[in-house]
Amino acid sequence: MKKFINSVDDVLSESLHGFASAYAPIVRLREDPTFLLRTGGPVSGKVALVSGGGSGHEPLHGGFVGKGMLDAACPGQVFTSPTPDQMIAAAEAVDGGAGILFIVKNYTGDVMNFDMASEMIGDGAATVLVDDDVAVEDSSFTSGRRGVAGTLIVEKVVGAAAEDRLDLASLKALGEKVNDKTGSMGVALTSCTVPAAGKPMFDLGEDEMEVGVGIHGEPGRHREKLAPADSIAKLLVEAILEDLKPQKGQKALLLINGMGATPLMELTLLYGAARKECEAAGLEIERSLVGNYVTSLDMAGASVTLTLLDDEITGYWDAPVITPALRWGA
Amino acid sequence: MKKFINSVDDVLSESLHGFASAYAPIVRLREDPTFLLRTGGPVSGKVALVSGGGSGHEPLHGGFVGKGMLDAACPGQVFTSPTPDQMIAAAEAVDGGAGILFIVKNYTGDVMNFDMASEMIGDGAATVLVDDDVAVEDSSFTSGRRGVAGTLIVEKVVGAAAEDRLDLASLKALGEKVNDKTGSMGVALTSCTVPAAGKPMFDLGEDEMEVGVGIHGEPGRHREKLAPADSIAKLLVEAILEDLKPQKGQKALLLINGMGATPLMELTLLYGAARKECEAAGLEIERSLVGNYVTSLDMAGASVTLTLLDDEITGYWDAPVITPALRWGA
Amino acid sequence: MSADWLKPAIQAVAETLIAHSEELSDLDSAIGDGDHGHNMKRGFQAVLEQIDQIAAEEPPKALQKIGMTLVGKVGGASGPLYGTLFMQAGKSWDGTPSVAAVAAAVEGGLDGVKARGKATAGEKTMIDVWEPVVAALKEASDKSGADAAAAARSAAETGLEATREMKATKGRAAYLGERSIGHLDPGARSSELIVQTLSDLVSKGVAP
Amino acid sequence: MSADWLKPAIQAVAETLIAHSEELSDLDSAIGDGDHGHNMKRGFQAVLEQIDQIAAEEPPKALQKIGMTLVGKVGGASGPLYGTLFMQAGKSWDGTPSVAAVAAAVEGGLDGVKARGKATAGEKTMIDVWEPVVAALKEASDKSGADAAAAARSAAETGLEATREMKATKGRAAYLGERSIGHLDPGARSSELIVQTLSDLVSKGVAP
Ligand SMILES: Nc1ncnc2c1ncn2[C@@H]1O[C@H](COP(=O)(O)OP(=O)(O)O)[C@@H](O)[C@H]1O
Ligand SMILES: Nc1ncnc2c1ncn2[C@@H]1O[C@H](COP(=O)(O)OP(=O)(O)O)[C@@H](O)[C@H]1O
Ligand SMILES: [Mg+2]
Ligand SMILES: [Mg+2]
Ligand SMILES: [Mg+2]
Ligand SMILES: [Mg+2]
Repeated sequence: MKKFINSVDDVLSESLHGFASAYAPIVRLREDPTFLLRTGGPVSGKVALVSGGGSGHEPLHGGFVGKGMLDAACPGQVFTSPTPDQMIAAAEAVDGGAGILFIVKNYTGDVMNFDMASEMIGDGAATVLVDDDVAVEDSSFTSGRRGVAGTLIVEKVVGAAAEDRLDLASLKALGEKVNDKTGSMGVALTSCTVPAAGKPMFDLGEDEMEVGVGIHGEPGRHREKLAPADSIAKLLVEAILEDLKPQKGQKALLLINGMGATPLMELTLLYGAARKECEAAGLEIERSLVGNYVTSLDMAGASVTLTLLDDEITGYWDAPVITPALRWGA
Repeated sequence: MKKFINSVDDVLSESLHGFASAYAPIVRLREDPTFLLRTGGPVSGKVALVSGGGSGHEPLHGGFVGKGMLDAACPGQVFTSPTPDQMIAAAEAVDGGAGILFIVKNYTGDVMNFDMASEMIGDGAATVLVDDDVAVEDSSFTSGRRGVAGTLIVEKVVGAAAEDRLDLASLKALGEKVNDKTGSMGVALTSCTVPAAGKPMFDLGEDEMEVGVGIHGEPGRHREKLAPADSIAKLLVEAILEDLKPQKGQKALLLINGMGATPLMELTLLYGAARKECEAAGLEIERSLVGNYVTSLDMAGASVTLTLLDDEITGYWDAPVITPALRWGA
Repeated sequence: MSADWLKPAIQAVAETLIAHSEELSDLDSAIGDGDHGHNMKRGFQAVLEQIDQIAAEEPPKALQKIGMTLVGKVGGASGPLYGTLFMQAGKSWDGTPSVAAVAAAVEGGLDGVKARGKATAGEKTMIDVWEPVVAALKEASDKSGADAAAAARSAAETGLEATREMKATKGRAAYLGERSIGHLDPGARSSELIVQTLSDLVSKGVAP
Repeated sequence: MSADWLKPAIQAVAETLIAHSEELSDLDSAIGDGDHGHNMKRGFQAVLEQIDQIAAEEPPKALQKIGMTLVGKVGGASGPLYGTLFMQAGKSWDGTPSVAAVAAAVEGGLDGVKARGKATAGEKTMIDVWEPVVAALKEASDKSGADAAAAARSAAETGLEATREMKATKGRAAYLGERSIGHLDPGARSSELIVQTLSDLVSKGVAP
């Protein structure tokens, strides 16, 4: 394992300290229990957005704390959901008197820990569950689909709407709408290495890729021979469109997300390939984002996310945002 | 070689097309000869900034084209400097009537190709040569130090000053000042793989790192056993400070730059470690940047860059910038 | 009043789980995300740090404290699940060291786990260990503590082993679908380790 | 008026360099960035694409056209250097196929390379091939074309071989310092390939 770390036990805390000091004008770190929050204190009269999840997906979620997006983020251990006390402390610290909206990726652990936090907070807390990963079948016999890169889009759109002072119920409804209109699917070219484990999570042959991989290195739909970028783009876009079933002429946002170790040169190439697929299917790509946003430590790989746009979503997507990882319009 | 590509020959062109279509509101791609330029045409009365170099360092330089930074960027083949006809065509396309400033990283190939372009343009073109890499001895017997991640700081500061309508000579002087006050040094944990070569550029043992590596995988000062992040930070910061020799209490900008395959979690950890070293040496870190900005394809590794700040540099650093890879203040 | 068997029992459980941390993570690597051992270790190290305060309580209250510590330290799926298991077991126990009372306590914990995780037996989870354990304890309610402990231990073993051929439909292993078959469930293994450790203590007469 | 040996000569040089492209990149991998073969291939493929227009020119003009094509297509260090070499050689050639005139042409090209790259002999570059070639041609100025070609060929070989023990102080290999010793210089090898190919053509009587 080759990583910039000191000791396996200190990775999380040291990277959080480094992050918070690099972005001090935007975020602050609190410890015992650990969470990141916007500088400047609670925004009075605004619903506070709190997210969180296992670490190792940076910049998600801490990189999205700031004006126009999250009020706080609770980082768990690497690939392990955070605990209710973190969520409760974060919610208290950012409560602006208009309620708390938890944005939760659909993993058993995340859901249960956020549930416990919500139960303890009681009234005034609501939750948006993100499950955009079309790789995993949505079936009532399982815990359902996973939340992956689409989470960033939900957080951005709902974050902008919260600045606009929408109330808790409207924000929850908006978040659920964005989630419904969003689909993602990813491919891994290599495994990732959790620092505490010290070895790759899984083995992948020199000519293989894992199609439909999760952001914790969970298996996807199947393994196959590494294909050209155009074929990968086609495979992923088709799977998403099968799920979203957009109309011809539908406007959409296209996000190409790297898994952490994939250089921008490859991501922009994949963007071009995916965009062609989308346009061939009749979509109009109106908004775009390319980069490493919802990652899996040092995994080489990428995912495609599509969100079907309407004027409300587009407007909130374009609204100003000042966070460490996303910044525009201000 | 596991990459998102179609064919080795099309990597550059396809990734440029993808990039330009993802960031269409900010940049445009021209071909034959190839260059990227700001949307909106030449800015009348403003000195036009043109940079360029081998590809494989994305987002450098194309990601820094836009308001407040570059007017155009000329991408060469991977790790191969672009040709004079690209530079001349780019200069013509963005000429606002106030002259052309070339920002060139100090590599034999880049220098010679930009020299040929300057000679053909004649009067009205000036050059800032960036050579911030302290790993390589500055000696009159060699081609001198390399230009690495500090290039981004020169481009940002001079770019903001150009928006402020400084003239060609002042911009050249400012660029040279920033370059003088900037030092960088990097470490590689893995090699990188040039698509056309299909195999890693060099071998590095499972427990080794290359100290002082260049951004094309060039060798550095020496190889040693992989060290804890704190020791790496100390090593790099000390080498830079030995070169810059700052006074106690000097304000500085600290950039932790990833080489392409190093996740943010490790980069922020390294930032924290480097910042501690800087502060122990009496520097005040007033500005920060952490991310993959001047990369070496899929290399795992990172570099530290320090720029000693004065009010002029800080002011231009803070000025608005709207490019694909750096964006704030507007 | 605290019981003098309490501290050694908590210690034994914590140390067993910590000692098996790599094994548990390896099991989790096969069908999950490879952290179950680390999660249990982190939680039970925190329990050990507070063992004196915990063991100073009456056993039912001590169980609740363990549960709260786990909820606050573990995270993931196992944090809320084991947290709920211990908290609810504590709440469901009248404190008597009878087999029947212990059976009721464990059943309370199991019901909590089922409610929290919305799962039932046969889905390749820790439930597949605790459900047969509850059944064995209930059936042994007129037997000696040692006999009941032995029955619980063997029920846990059988339950654990049964998870190998199950297809996961809850938790991370569910993403594997058919591919989850053939592996033991890590949470079932940690549960079985707890039952085994406690049952040994009872056999040795350390605990009632 | 064009010369009928010109097209086959250009073709032979281009094809030789393209055929050796992997070898050149491998040499460059050892002490540079591993692209020299790709660079030469890209440049000489472009030359081949325009071979009819180029070969339609008088030889000195054809050399200049080759140089301009290389400058426009190659990039890197070798683009301006080989570009300058061919352009200046063309400019320095009066067109006569005499040994003396060719020597003057190559010397003109070499001077261009030195000026462009600010390097001299002994720095482990292509100069270490071209300088002895110029000397050999000058010395052979009263010999037959075939004899002069053979002399140039052997001077190039010796010059190339000498780069092995040199320490690079220019170009990318300079970053290696002492570690550059023990490897042939890739640009010296491509230069030697050009000399070799042309010399063979002269020996075979294809070119004067
Ligand atoms: N819904 C559920 N109900 C009961 N047990 C569950 C459920 N989901 C997961 N588990 C148990 O949790 C174990 C995994 O725990 P752990 O690896 O610590 O958490 P995570 O899955 O969040 O990484 C599984 O082996 C399984 O026994
Ligand atoms: N300053 C210089 N003068 C003469 N030749 C040089 C100089 N710098 C480099 N070279 C030649 O160029 C060759 C490298 O060319 P190439 O690999 O194509 O370009 P780059 O170094 O830009 O990757 C070297 O082997 C050397 O012969
Ligand atoms: Mg986990
Ligand atoms: Mg090169
Ligand atoms: Mg797990
Ligand atoms: Mg080279």
